Amino acid sequence: MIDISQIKLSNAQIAWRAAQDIEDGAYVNLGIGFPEMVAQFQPEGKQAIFHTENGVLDFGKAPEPGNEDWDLINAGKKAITLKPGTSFFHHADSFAMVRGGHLDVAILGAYQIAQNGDLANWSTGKGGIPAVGGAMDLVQSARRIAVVTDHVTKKGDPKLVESCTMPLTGVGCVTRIYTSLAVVDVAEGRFVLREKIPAIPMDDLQSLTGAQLHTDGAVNDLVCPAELA
Amino acid sequence: MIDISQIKLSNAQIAWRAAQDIEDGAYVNLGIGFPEMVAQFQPEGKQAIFHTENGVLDFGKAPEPGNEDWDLINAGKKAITLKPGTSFFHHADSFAMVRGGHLDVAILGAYQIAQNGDLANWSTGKGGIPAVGGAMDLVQSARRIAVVTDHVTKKGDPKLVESCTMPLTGVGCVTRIYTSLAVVDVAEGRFVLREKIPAIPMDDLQSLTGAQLHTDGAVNDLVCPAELA
Amino acid sequence: MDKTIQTAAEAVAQIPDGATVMIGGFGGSGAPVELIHALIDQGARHLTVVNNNAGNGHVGLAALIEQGRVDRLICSFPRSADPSVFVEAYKAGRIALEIVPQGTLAERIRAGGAGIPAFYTPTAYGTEVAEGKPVEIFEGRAYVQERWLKADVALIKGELGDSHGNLTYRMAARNFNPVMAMAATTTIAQVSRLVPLGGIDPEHVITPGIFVNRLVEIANPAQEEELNRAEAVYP
Amino acid sequence: MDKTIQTAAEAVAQIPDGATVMIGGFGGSGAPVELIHALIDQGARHLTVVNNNAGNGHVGLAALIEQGRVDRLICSFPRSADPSVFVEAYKAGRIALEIVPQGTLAERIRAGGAGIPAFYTPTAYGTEVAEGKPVEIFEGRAYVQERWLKADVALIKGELGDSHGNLTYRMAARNFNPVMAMAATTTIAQVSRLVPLGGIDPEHVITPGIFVNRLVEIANPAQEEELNRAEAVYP
Repeated sequence: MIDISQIKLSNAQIAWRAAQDIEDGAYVNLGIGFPEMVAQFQPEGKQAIFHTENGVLDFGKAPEPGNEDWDLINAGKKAITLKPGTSFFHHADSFAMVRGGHLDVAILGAYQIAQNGDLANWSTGKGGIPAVGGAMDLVQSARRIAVVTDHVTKKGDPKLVESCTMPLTGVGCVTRIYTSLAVVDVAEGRFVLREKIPAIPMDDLQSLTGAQLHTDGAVNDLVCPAELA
Repeated sequence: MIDISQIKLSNAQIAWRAAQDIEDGAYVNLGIGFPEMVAQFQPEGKQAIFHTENGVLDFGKAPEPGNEDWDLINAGKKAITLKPGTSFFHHADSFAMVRGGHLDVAILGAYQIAQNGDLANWSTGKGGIPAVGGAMDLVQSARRIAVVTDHVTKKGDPKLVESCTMPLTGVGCVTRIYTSLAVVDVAEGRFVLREKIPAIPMDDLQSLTGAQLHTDGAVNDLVCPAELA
Repeated sequence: MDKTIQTAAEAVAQIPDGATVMIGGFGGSGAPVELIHALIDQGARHLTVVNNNAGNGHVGLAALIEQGRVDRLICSFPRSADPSVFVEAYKAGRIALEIVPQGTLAERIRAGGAGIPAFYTPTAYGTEVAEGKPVEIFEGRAYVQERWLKADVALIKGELGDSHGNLTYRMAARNFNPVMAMAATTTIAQVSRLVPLGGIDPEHVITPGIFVNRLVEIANPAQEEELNRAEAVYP
Repeated sequence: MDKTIQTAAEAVAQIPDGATVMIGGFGGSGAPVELIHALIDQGARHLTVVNNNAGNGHVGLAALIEQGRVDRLICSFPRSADPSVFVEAYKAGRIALEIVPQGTLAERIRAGGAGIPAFYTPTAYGTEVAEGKPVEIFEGRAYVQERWLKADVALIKGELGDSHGNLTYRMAARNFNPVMAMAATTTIAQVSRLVPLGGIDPEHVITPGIFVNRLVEIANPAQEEELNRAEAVYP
């Protein structure tokens, strides 16, 4: 088995790859933490409009340190900025946007994704304090639900699995997974491999995946900017 | 039987009497037509705040003819005016105020009121085109539902009845009835007479009422300003 | 991204026969008269229209009905100063009518926009309007289950609009417009004035652009009430 | 009619032991810190608190929990930069926790304010959060029935307020405040600035006064984030 630590994509590269699929004019919600990084890589000429569930649409980047206004934050409680087009609204209206299917894409992290699209990303199920936030709302309602994640856990266990063993965030919701090794779609209850990094042999990728990887047409090379590695 | 056409209260007098019961600071919705007249008689020193279901709270009187702005109207499509404190909101928020129990009083007209508080005021049930507007929302939700009405129909039939024969607007909703002859409460499934005009004998009032009029303590004289007659 | 369209005709060009069309307004206030007239010119037929009322006189929604283009109307109050167009169509059996209490209509539309397929309301319990609908008891009180209402298209009227579709409204002309904007697959807004992006204070946006697909500037829009006082007829 | 109160202490004086208290804010933004601190001083115990989070550091909601005054917390996300107060109370069994998905929490509160005793949502279907809740199928998709959420008291933070209780908010500090204002028997608002009646444009009112019972001006209100960066502790 190849040592993936040397070849796998960085988080920035995964985020970059996810950003390439965001359509011009798309309304997008990015989960707290790693998924927020996607906003940095929106391609030139394609404008995405970002929604944060605490009631801001079409906001700008983080302010310079020292210029934070703590009444102007995103769902991760990080400071953001205004830009022309920004609007504010209350929480019920914000989740009307979510639940009503008005978001084109939501991008989240994951503990596990099952081949039927089930997602587990809110609780490891091992005790501790549960905290769900807006994830359960987002995953059932945005038009596309994408996941950005390492292909395997820190221990090396597959995150793409036949069925989730951890508590679910949503059922049958994930449509595409951007991992540190591959781009995988969920289609009709199966994982369909769309892209993989050239350095990993197919057999190794399969052995790092907890369910059958199907193909449907070509598997393209997953190539991301090297400077993001 | 006494000829009530000579002694009954005018609509202005009925509206005046209803206005005397509106508490200082009350939020009030007045039905289209006759009930709108109640706003003219709010007693000095007691401030009522009027709600109109098309999305305006705390509005002012009708403008002078010629000064109408047809984007500033009430539920009866009559022109109203701004005053300090006015606010605008959309229809779902407006009926959140109604349904959520935030109105203190709604005052409506009636075809029939039953002794259990059932109200019929939206359809005669005789064909024609049904039109319910906001009445069904208002009668189920405001804290007090008052009716202003002639005591009998134009044909002389009772409007206060044992049970409504016309299509219902709401069940068990009316709390007080201001008629051209009396003030009647609905309490525990019975009509309780609170006030009557001095000129009508008790027996005649009962014979003009389609269900038993009970008493519970004194029946006071119903006296309204003569200049409103 | 620029959602602005040059003319009302282009804005409504894609509306197909058989579409369900929500039309904002309460009586004439907030009614998108120019968009309705553009829809009349455009020719789509067999429409289902959702509006609080049923038109007045011979312009706007009344004119759309008069042209025989509305098969079915969902409304709360099909009365007005001059409802003759609707009354005639209804009595002749040319138009079907679903009466919905006004607050239930507003909430069903909001539910459509907010992804709530059904909710319970005390409104209309025990009346013929609730016949056949599920009833459930919560904390000793009976409530009627109502379903969401969605549309293919919403035609709405705003005051200011920017290229991302952020909108404000003018006074009581707000009414059903913001909730209808949420509940349609395609929301088309006419605005009295297009402003540059950033021209609306973020605190004052009533309809965020996410709910608006296309918008067209109609400066000095017609006010239905004034058209009717002038006895206007469209087309 | 004048709903203004002179001090935060007077504004919260009537809150009884055992009350259910909604507290606005998302993290520190929009949190009515001075009202919460007044509630700490006031002494009410055995509270049920509804808030998106579970407090941060040793001020605001965290301080209320630290004083042992909250028996039960209904929230979506009991995490923060420093959640130690809540974590300790929870692990010691001193506070009960009901986790509600954030959108469901907002909608349950709105439903409480809007007179909707129950509604259906796709959120949480098939997860442990929905266990035991009624499920219904609409148009082939499964939805969970959720119930309204109401409170005895809401403590909220606005920006401008007038004597009738009309309110505006400041940027993302709006969050849960307007819906909580609707859902409580008594809504108490702190505002950064009281303005004369008419001082808020009718188009810009976010919470109409009908939803507000009392309001108190707290000029230059504390920002929870800044208090925590300064490692403040209350009392």
